[in-house]
Amino acid sequence: MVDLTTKLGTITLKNPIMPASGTFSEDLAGVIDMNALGAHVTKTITYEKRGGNPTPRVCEVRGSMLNSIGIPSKGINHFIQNVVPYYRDYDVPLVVSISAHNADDFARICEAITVPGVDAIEINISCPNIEDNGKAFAMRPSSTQQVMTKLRGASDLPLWAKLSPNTGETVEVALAAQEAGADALVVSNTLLSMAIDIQSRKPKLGNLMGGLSGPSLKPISLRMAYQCAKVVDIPVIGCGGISTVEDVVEYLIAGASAVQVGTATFINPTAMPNIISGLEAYMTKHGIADLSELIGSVRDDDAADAVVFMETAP
Amino acid sequence: MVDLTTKLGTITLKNPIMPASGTFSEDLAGVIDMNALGAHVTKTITYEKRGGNPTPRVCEVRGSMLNSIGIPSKGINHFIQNVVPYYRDYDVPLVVSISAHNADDFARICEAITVPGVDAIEINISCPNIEDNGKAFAMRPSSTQQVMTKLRGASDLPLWAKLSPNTGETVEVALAAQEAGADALVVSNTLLSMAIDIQSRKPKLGNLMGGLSGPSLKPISLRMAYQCAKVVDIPVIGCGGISTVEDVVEYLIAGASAVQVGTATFINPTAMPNIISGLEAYMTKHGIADLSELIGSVRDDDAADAVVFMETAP
Amino acid sequence: MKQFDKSVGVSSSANGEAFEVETRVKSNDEVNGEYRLLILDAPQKVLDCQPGQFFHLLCPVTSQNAPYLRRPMSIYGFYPEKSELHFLYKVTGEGTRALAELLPGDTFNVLGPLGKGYSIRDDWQQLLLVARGVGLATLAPLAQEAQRRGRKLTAICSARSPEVLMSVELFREMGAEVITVTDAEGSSGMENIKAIIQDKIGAGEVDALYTCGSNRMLTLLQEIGAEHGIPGEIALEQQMACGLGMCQCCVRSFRRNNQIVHERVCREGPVFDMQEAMGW
Amino acid sequence: MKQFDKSVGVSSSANGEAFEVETRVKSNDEVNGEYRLLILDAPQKVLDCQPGQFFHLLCPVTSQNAPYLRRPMSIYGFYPEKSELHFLYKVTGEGTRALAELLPGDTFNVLGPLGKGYSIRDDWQQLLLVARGVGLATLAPLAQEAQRRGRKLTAICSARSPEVLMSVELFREMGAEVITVTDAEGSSGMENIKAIIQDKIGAGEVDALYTCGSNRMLTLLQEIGAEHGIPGEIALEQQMACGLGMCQCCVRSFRRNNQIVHERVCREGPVFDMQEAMGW
Ligand SMILES: Cc1cc2nc3c(=O)[nH]c(=O)nc-3n(C[C@H](O)[C@H](O)[C@H](O)COP(=O)(O)OP(=O)(O)OC[C@H]3O[C@@H](n4cnc5c(N)ncnc54)[C@H](O)[C@@H]3O)c2cc1C
Ligand SMILES: Cc1cc2nc3c(=O)[nH]c(=O)nc-3n(C[C@H](O)[C@H](O)[C@H](O)COP(=O)(O)OP(=O)(O)OC[C@H]3O[C@@H](n4cnc5c(N)ncnc54)[C@H](O)[C@@H]3O)c2cc1C
Ligand SMILES: Cc1cc2nc3c(=O)[nH]c(=O)nc-3n(C[C@H](O)[C@H](O)[C@H](O)COP(=O)(O)O)c2cc1C
Ligand SMILES: Cc1cc2nc3c(=O)[nH]c(=O)nc-3n(C[C@H](O)[C@H](O)[C@H](O)COP(=O)(O)O)c2cc1C
Ligand code: FES
Ligand code: FES
Repeated sequence: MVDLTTKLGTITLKNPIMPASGTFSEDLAGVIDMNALGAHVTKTITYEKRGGNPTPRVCEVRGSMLNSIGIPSKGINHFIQNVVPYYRDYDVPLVVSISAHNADDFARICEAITVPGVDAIEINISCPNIEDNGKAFAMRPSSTQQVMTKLRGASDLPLWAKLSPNTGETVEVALAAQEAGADALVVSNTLLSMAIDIQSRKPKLGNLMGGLSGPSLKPISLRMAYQCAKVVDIPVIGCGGISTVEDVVEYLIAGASAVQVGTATFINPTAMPNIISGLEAYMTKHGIADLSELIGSVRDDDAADAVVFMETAP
Repeated sequence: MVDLTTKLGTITLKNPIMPASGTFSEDLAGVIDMNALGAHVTKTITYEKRGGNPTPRVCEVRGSMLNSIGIPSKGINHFIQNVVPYYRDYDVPLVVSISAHNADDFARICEAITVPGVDAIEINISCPNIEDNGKAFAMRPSSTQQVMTKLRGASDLPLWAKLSPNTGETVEVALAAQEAGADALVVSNTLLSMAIDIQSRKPKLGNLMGGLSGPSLKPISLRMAYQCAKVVDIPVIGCGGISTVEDVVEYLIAGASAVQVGTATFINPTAMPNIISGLEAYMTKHGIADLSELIGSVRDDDAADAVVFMETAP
Repeated sequence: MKQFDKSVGVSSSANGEAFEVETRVKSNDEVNGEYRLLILDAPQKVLDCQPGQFFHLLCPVTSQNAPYLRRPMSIYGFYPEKSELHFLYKVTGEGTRALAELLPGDTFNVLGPLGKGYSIRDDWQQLLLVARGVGLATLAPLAQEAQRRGRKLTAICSARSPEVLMSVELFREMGAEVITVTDAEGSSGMENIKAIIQDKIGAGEVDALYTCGSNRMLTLLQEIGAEHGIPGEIALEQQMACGLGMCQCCVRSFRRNNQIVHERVCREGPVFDMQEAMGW
Repeated sequence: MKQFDKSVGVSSSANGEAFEVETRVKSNDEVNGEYRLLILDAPQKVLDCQPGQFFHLLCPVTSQNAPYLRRPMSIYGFYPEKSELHFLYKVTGEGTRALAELLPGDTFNVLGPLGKGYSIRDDWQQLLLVARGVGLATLAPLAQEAQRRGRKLTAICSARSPEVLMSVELFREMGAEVITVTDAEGSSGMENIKAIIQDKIGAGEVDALYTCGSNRMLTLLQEIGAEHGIPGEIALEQQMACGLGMCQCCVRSFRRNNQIVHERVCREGPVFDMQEAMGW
């Protein structure tokens, strides 16, 4: 028997697989066993009701997708009254993703969502679809530190800061989030992108630009997860382009303690439960008893010259 | 007859298709007609001889590739004596890509490479493989402005600044480059990424991290090309993930005046000549007489709600 | 704690549960120059469908076509007794081109049945539908259901020319009265369709109106419906990613209680109240 | 101005020119449990090859496998008279798995011939090669060339067990003396191979040594070569992107004039001087 549990600070997950915010909802219960998941992570909400962006809100690019959903939100009251109770019926930690336009509003929703039934709060400081031109708090260490400090004062629940790939300062932002009291980092959100329909010459997204997710994002967010895990002491949760057991193992080796699966669920709604059983099979096959044997085990001190010669292969 | 010529400041290209630095060399003359290209762009060189990074220097990721070639360089003298004369035999503008570790060294090579036979200088301030941890000048507007100002003083040749996707400040960097006297922007270089071999647990690149290129990069650099073309008055040269005529048209519509083809040439060495004839055919078919009818023609004022109803389709 | 009883096998797929299943292609033939009919051998559990529901199809990746997202397709026919699931589709882009490459014997992953189908209220005894192009695919199962429930159905089928009129036989077999209108014959204009419908209404032969897709048809039927107080339903389309209600990409606007609300085509739809639907 | 005369069709592909061409699969069969032989119908212009050269193969994208970069493969055989190009490959990863899916009649894009092959100097009358696994693929055409030039060839073929020994017949047909060594029989150890070669050298039967691939074999042959003053060549492998010399990813280190130099396996190689090659 292999041990799939993983510890994220004070929370222990029965396995390292959870959905990515915005790619999961109660609706998935019609297709999979929700109890199989390591955690439940809900779509980002804002304090107020919000409408979201104009349609079309998604489009396809080679082997991946763009979205400009934005954050349509029924507001915090609706969420606390209807959504939180729904998840209470499952034996799975509930992680609520929140967003706001400024630090004060962020603190307000953070405090308000600190209610029984919520196990951790994911801080979406990285949505490319909510701020002007894709700007987000997580693009700079200073704005990250500022907002995370405010949030730290607003709740005792574990705070997971969700980072952005739209920055040249991944390491600095990660350190700033840790410094300000984040309990974990989610790495990462989508990358600002664009596609144009050459027939109509219109952008394929109603909001012109949107976030890239799916397989194309993987090498980028894997690199970020690796960079973050190298410098911070808090757990890193990998996210970006995961669709197979091998992808999960790669993130764990890079230093992630758990992962989030997003777009893959759109392609195969059964992706997460399949990955969980596949991960167990993988570990059994390779004699790995415990996730800790994988997490952060990257051999980055002797990477060079790894070509295997066919002729010497068995 | 359609007109494929495009103007990049004082230089007129016979067509908008040129290779991306580092994915092209004299060796391609063994496979294609080099005279067919809009320009010749050489691999980045440094003033001194340099060795490049440890192997493995490339790896494959889903539908794209990573590289950590670095800038192996035989030095400027070898280049001026052997490479520049080689290209003089072609009726195609020669663009030489240069790099250096600091502004002074950059100015030195810029001045030294201002020789007959060179038609423009591409300033590689964006290589994720040369600086520490993938840092590059083009990640910040201030460092971009500083180095480009120095370079402007060092040569009268057109200077093309090659931008980086490893930044959250694309627009600011583009403006800084223009401000400092860049004659065109090349958008963009590769994006810092990583891949790990889960069997050996070693990074797939000897240098641990490297740059993502190929189709996965396209939505990202297309977005950057669009953002840049919106704010600058100098020409934008699109680069990233181009492998088909449709990709080229998409970049032109987004605002690029020309494009560079990189990784696609590795997959199909005949990609560039094929795209050139394909572009001509596309324009003929769609009654587009002139590239200017495409360049920057994106209809970004009315993008929303573009779904075509099957039922009303002809 | 909630129990997951999918394995028990008693769940009905028309009750809000959907399944990701592998099916096998029985045939995939051209219907006329523009449309293809895909017939799948599908497991029973996905064959408990409502007319107007759809499946989300994982189109194959080939060397020519590499679709990534699933593609939504209306159920053109579901036959539990033969274990068959039918789709009628038009080849338009990468996904449907890949679909067209499917060969008999290939396995094919589908997700469904999804969404909320057409309703036939008890007092809707005489139904009238207007369909054009692949709109037929969406409306065909409604005819079957109408027959099953012993309702009278009139189908106005529109097409470019008589040659490409589809499913006329299918509708007739289901006992429907079929009226064909075509561009070629100059009979498919909105004015003529309006006249035909108003004749029927005048004769007291219409309790409910059904259609799908086009803006012009929506406007026409809304007008007629409002004028004569006849209810109706329309199936709408929208770009989809998840097909299950999770991603919120597929919203459309509706007028309800003097407010504009957004609903998900994949979950609250694809079938909506005709009067609430908004043009676009 | 340089003229591009590819169209004239007089260029020889062994002269540094390479072609991206579509070929047609004639067969693609298993050779033994581990290797497959791919036979292509290829245009004449790519069939003017040197032993040791390689092609860069665009492996097909299928629903199971989606290789992106090309894959380098040694020419196992080239037969202009039959318009045939042969590759012997081992299925290891995504690219070769995709290769294994090719069916007779499929079109298949190849780029080549590429690189610098083995040389046979005029004074190299008696050749000895040591090959194991797919190393045979690389060395087989050398036997053919040796026969064409009337040189004597000894081939030491190594394998895990006698059953998986390949190409022994092929070498014999080319008039080579074949010595087989296997792990199963305990005869494939470096010491034994060394003894065999030194016997041959003692009998004055070796003017040049050839091999490819492994580090251990390189070390052994370097040692023997240095001791007896016998020159040799080795074909090396390295990860490749362009295959043409443009990207500089495929470099290896060589000792030359007391310096360490980097050369591109795809352009200056894949065949290099045995003594200059460095272990890794
Ligand atoms: C509920 C529903 C039922 C449908 N039923 C049918 C049917 O029975 N037969 C049929 O032929 N078509 C039907 N369609 C339309 C069908 O989904 C599109 O034709 C198909 O997705 C086009 O994919 P493509 O890759 O060939 O085209 P592309 O234009 O290349 O598609 C690009 C993207 O746009 C999306 N897209 C394009 N057109 C539409 C559209 N009209 N609606 C929603 N998304 C679209 C695609 O799914 C894909 O993500 C239905 C659509 C919906 C929403
Ligand atoms: C000049 C040359 C000649 C070769 N000749 C043969 C031959 O005749 N028969 C044969 O079976 N194999 C040969 N090889 C090795 C062959 O190229 C690899 O086995 C093949 O690329 C593996 O691809 P894959 O996708 O199946 O494996 P993966 O391991 O999934 O490949 C991943 C990546 O690594 C590269 N790679 C993996 N192994 C090697 C290797 N040994 N050398 C270079 N790149 C590698 C692949 O090209 C690909 O880019 C040769 C290699 C070179 C350089
Ligand atoms: C349709 C869609 C909606 C998303 N909405 C949110 C969101 O509300 N909040 C958030 O933090 N991330 C959101 N994301 C980003 C995902 O949580 C995830 O970070 C990203 O998709 C990368 O993972 P993937 O490649 O596995 O999809 C969304 C992604 C998609 C595709
Ligand atoms: C192998 C390789 C080497 C590269 N070397 C350089 C370089 O020396 N200088 C540079 O500015 N860009 C270099 N690039 C980046 C390309 O010029 C180009 O910006 C990038 O690959 C994106 O384009 P593509 O997706 O079409 O390949 C290199 C890219 C690759 C793949
Ligand atoms: S397609 Fe995802 S909510 Fe409708
Ligand atoms: S593979 Fe590109 S230089 Fe050798």
